[in-house]
Amino acid sequence: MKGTELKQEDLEGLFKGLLDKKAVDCLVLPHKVGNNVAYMLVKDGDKIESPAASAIFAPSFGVNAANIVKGWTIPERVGIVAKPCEIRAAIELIKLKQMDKESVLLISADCSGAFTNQDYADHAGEIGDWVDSAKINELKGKGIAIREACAICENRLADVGDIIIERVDGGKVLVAGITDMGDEALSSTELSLEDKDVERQAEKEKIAADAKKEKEELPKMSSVEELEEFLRDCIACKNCRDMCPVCYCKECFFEQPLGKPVGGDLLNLAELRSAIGVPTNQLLYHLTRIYHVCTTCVGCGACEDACPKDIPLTRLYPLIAKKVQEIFEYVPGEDAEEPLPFITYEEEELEDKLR
Amino acid sequence: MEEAKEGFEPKIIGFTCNWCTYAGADLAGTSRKKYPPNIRIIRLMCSGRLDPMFVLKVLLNGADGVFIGGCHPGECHYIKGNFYARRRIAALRTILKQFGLDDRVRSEWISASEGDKFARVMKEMAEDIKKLGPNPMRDKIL
Amino acid sequence: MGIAIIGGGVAGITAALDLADSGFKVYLIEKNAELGGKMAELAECKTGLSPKIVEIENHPNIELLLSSELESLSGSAGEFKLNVSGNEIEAESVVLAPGYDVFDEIPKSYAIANPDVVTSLEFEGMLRSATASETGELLRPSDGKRVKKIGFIQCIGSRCQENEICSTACCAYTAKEAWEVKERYPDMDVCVFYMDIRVFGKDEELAAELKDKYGVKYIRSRVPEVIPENGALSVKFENLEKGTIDKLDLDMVVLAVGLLPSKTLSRLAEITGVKTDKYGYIETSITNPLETNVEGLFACGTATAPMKVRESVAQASGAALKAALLSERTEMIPGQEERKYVEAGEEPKIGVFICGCEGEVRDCVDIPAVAERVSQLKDGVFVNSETNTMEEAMEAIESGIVDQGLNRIVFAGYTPRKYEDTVRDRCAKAGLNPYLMEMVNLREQCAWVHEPKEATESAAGLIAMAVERARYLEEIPVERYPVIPKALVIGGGVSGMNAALGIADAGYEVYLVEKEPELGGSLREEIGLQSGEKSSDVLTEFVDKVSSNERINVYTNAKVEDVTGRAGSFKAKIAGEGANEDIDFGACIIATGTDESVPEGYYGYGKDKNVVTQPEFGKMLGGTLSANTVVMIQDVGPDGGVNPKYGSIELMNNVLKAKEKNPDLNVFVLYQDIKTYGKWEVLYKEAREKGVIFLRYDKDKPPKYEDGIVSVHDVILNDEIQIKPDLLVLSTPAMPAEENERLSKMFKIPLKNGFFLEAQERPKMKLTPVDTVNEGVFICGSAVYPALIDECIAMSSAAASRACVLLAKDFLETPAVTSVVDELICSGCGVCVDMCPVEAIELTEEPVPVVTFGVATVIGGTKRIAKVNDGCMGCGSCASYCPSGAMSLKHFRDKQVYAQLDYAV
Amino acid sequence: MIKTWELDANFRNEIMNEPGGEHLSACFQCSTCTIGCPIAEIVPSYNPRKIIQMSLLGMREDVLSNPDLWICAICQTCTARCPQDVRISDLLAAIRRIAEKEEEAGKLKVDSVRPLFEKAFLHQLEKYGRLFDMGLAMEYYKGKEGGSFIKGQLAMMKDFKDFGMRMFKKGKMGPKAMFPEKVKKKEEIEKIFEKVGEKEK
Repeated sequence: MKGTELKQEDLEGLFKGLLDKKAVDCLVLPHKVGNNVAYMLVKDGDKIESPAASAIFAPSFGVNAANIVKGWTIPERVGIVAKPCEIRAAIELIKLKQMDKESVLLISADCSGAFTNQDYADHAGEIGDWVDSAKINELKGKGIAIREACAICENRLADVGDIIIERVDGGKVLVAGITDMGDEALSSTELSLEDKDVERQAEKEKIAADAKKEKEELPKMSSVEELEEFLRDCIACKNCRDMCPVCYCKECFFEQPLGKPVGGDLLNLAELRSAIGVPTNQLLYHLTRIYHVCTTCVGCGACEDACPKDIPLTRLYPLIAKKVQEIFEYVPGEDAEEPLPFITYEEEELEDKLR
Repeated sequence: MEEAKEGFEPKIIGFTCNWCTYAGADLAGTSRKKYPPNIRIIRLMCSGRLDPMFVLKVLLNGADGVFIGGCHPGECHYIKGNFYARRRIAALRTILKQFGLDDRVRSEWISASEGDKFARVMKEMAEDIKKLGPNPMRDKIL
Repeated sequence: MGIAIIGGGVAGITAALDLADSGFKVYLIEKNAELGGKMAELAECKTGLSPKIVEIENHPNIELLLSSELESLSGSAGEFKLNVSGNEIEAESVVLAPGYDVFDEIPKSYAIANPDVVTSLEFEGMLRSATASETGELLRPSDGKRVKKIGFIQCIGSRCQENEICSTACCAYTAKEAWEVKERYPDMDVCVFYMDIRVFGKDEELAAELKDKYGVKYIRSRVPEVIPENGALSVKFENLEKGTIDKLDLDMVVLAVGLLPSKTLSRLAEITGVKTDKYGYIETSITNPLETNVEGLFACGTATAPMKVRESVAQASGAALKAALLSERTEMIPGQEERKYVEAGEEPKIGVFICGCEGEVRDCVDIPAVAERVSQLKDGVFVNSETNTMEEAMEAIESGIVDQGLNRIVFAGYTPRKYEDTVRDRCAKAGLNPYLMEMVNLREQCAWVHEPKEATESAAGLIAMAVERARYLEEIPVERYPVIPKALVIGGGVSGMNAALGIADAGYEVYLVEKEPELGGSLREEIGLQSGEKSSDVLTEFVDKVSSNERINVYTNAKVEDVTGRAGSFKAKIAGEGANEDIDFGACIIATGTDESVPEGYYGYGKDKNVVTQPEFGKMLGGTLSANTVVMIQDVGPDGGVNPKYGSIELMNNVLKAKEKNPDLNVFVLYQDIKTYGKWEVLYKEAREKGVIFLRYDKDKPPKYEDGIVSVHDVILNDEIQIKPDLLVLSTPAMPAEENERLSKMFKIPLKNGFFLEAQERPKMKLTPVDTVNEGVFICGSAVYPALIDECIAMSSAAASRACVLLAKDFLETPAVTSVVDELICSGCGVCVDMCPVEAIELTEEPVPVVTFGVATVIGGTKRIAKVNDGCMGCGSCASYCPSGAMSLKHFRDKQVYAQLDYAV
Repeated sequence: MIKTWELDANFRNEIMNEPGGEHLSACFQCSTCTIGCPIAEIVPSYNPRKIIQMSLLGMREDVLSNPDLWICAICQTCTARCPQDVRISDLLAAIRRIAEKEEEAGKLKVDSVRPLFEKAFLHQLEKYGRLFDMGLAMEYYKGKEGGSFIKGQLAMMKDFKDFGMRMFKKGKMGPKAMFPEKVKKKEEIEKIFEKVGEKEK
């Protein structure tokens, strides 16, 4: 790993350099909007806000950045600076050809776990630009909790994409390329790079252990009736789908006649089953959606944030997807070259999972 | 496992591939192997055509069990359709497990010469599902 | 004129269909009242055979003479006159396929009078009735108690004084029966008493599985007697490990009886003048395995030697090809006429035809009750429940389409697996698109497996589902394309050359492509064949014939690349030194053969010059042999190959030649199983008589070779034996041709252990030994499994025959059940592309036009959409992945399946 | 451990040249002979097919000095059943003959009374054309006791004290058995013995 240690305030220079030296044609970058954080798409390096670090590390989650560039199969190169889960989603989208490997430069930055935009805006002062685990617990005591998706996230540290930005002690960051593309991009900025090897295994394990504990504590469903109850308030607005970075269909099955019966079809259905609930198909919709994203779900929790009825969808999507990913020993977003579980197989496997 | 529910006759939907399991069912027939009448077979060309949505749909429709049959791994008429199917089914059952529905889905590799195995699996499945009782979604308004 | 086939067993049936399907007039003569021969006595086999029998019965080009026997034959090739039970038949050529009879002089010591001792054929019957019984249990004939311990005794009437040779098929059929028993009754104790396990290819895996996975005890002892005592059947065997005679009490004993030439064969030989060998089989040679001594008379199947179904079928196809060369094609080829379809219209008019299936359904299912329920289905359907036979039903359907204007047909009765094509064909004849028909399997899925009340209920349910599905069926255009009357043969060994000659002689142009600079393959190695012929003489004859045949274009130093297209219309490129040609062809035969196996590192091979392989030893026999003591070890590495079927035969052949050169030569053969199947058993005997010493070793204690001394643990003496050989000869596995991997991908044919896999419509039964999953591509010879020259020739003739059946057609229809893309919905993720097993989906990329809004110009980017090409086989894997449903499989579209699902519960 | 280079590769030919031994090489070690053998059931070490395997290998000494060689009861079950027509009982007789010759040549000590018995048996046949039980017994016991008639008689009396009386009582060995009885055309029998004698040489 080739990288360099910078002061946090030098990050703006780095991003500017990437734009100026044409390592990227534009950058998707978080910036501060009032009390909160949002993404902007920057063409001109001079427009990069300072201090960039406070926005990059800010524990706030609005939209998943991968969702912004989803479907951008353009020849120009976009740089994306985002949290690891967002970069992972982008990598899954590369596998799904919703963006091209060559036209995105993925930069992941350490994440401490995040609050919803709303929570962050309300408590920005208290939360600040970074939370460590002590702070998280302290805030939790005050009823300000990080998102469930973040609490159960095992991969908060930047380790995916082309370039990683790690927070190191003393107000510094470590910037390093982890792919050829990342290395090239960094070199073009004329930073002096040297071999860096930072051992964060222990830290990673701790995060994973904590996340697992949190996961255990989440309430679980054990029957389809409980699922029904869980989804009682669902209005089938499908916001969860729209905000999901890895839901990539041009036209969702549930917008098509078979998935969204109207008129005569609805009457036919009602005749067949005497009565049907309205809106129709919520259960089928959610179960199908879990299946559709079960290998690619990066656990970002965007679905839950998007739900207007405050259904804790993290317990449905990331939690179950993780179980599926475990049987395939697959971690989404690790490597753009790794095949998706459904297009590969081993001659002998999974026989115990079939009956 | 609790005892079979009195008088409950489960409805089982079977998806079978044309080349192996459907032929295995035919062989069960030609060799007059009796098995419980709970199954309704839907013929697909390959277990690879089994869209897990079919299973979800039919479970939500109230089917008490879903059977999926394909060629033995390595013997697929379409070379690897059943390898993909196996991954899909494994994923699907992992999801269903969270809602206690996985025991209602069973898949088996049954070749054209395994008429007996087909009949045996049908028997076992009917018994297992009788013990599970009716699908809770059976009389739900969806 | 036409071709007469004598014998209506599996071989006769196969030959008849190959010939009739390519436009020859066929007379099929069977002495019994029914077709099927011995094979029809086996429950499972009959299922596989019955559609073929139906096909024969309805084939316009086949004249069936049942309960008929050949009484006289006169004339000569091209103008035979046959008297068949009083009927005069004229034929240009005759195929003899009289089959076999079972060994029936079982010694009294086997207590054959005891009801619990049965022959394997009787046991098949028992299994069948056990299946049909209430409990499904296997019951002891004597007292009706459940069988808990069963023993199979092999080699009854084989490899003995009464029948010197090995019956070849018994090891495999015993394994199959043992497997079936274990599969059904996992708790039953099963043991098999055997001498050598003579199974090959896939059966070898089965036998290994039986031992390892199913816990079948394979006990190496030729059991001479069965002793009924105290209500059990006692069987003694030698326990070599303990050095004792052990006794096993069994509930039942199955005697695996051997095969003998058909009892009718001697008379047939008398009438036809065909020579038989000393065992009573029709005499053929290993370079002409299908020809008899009488020109125009061909032989196949178990009339020439004991063999399994797979080999019989291959020989039958091969004999058909040979017979065809002497005959004129006089008949129409079925299914070649142009069809016109009426517009089906959007509004479904559904007709449900419930057939009584000659009582087979009617006797169990209450058809009127079902008809009543079906007629109450939504929107009204037309129901006909009057018909009782296939033919009546077909007529009713035709009239329903023509007279009543029905445009969706649901046919309930027989299984679609066997009759769908027939019914579709009749619909098409009546002018209805054949994909607007749906079948319901009332016989196999209701009547035969359920009690009447339940069967009726199930039938009504299944028909309702089918009716719902039928509402959504779509017309699928049936397109025809011309067949290119040329063939490509890959591999210029004996199989390839023989296949090329067969096709060329039948009148089609052939491209023969060989990767080496010369034709010949393994025959180029100078060896003496088992028949005494020299390989070079055989080779020269083949090469001369090939090079002088003007229909064969030979390409050496060449490879086939870039294959596209489908059966009847392929394209490829022949590339190589001096060759660069695009070719079109209708059929392809893969005959790649094997590669040399180099057991590097095994017993010092490669370092010690006194360690050679069996083929190398064979070549050494051309010169002088200086060794005094030779040790041969069977079943030596390297990994990655398979044990060739000819392994033991090659060894015996070499041993005998060596002993001829040097009668004092000491030869020790270290083996696990001697597999001199069929008539080759005599080589084994000859070798023993010549003084060759055979030492059997355990798989777990392989022989060692150190400091010039071979040590082996002999299981019979239970002692270590040391030998100082001058020469160590290793029998190694045969390695698949390196090319196979590439060809497998290009032609989309799966490999098993590096060898091509035949189409597995019925995996445990080989009725299509040279066909593959890719229609129009055939495999033969050692590309399938390493076999002797006679088998290679028979198989390659069979492949040529199958190719000719295809090439004889003028047109073929494009496959209808294929995937299609809804381009508006496709998001271009390309998962389907990666998933497709036959690379039939491509991702097209188009630039998206640049859009300008306001001041900014947005660069368009790329639009990706999946496209399905001609190669699609219709498995539907892509459609099941596609989350948006942009990809769907015609005839199995989501809405069609959903319709069934909605009515299923 | 068996070292093949120390064995006698010609042993098999020696056996095959002996009457009855011709079919030795046909054996394919199927175990039929051993399984059906009533002697093998009583004497576990006795195993015809092992003797054949050793003979084929050329383990001359081991075979010839093997005491099991002498216990075959010639019930012919093995011969009747052998799928390769090895004629095992004849074969064993052939091997025994070789052993006897070896003994005659002083190269081997046969640890069995069987040659004595067989010799006495044949001798009686040659003499009377049929079996003379008492003569056989007397000759056999004499041979058994090293040629001493007296010792032989004593030994015989000892063995027969109970057994002989029992047979006598049951009429199995009547007064007739005490005296030899000749057949009519004794000269024919003599001719047979002459012919065999020539062949043996």
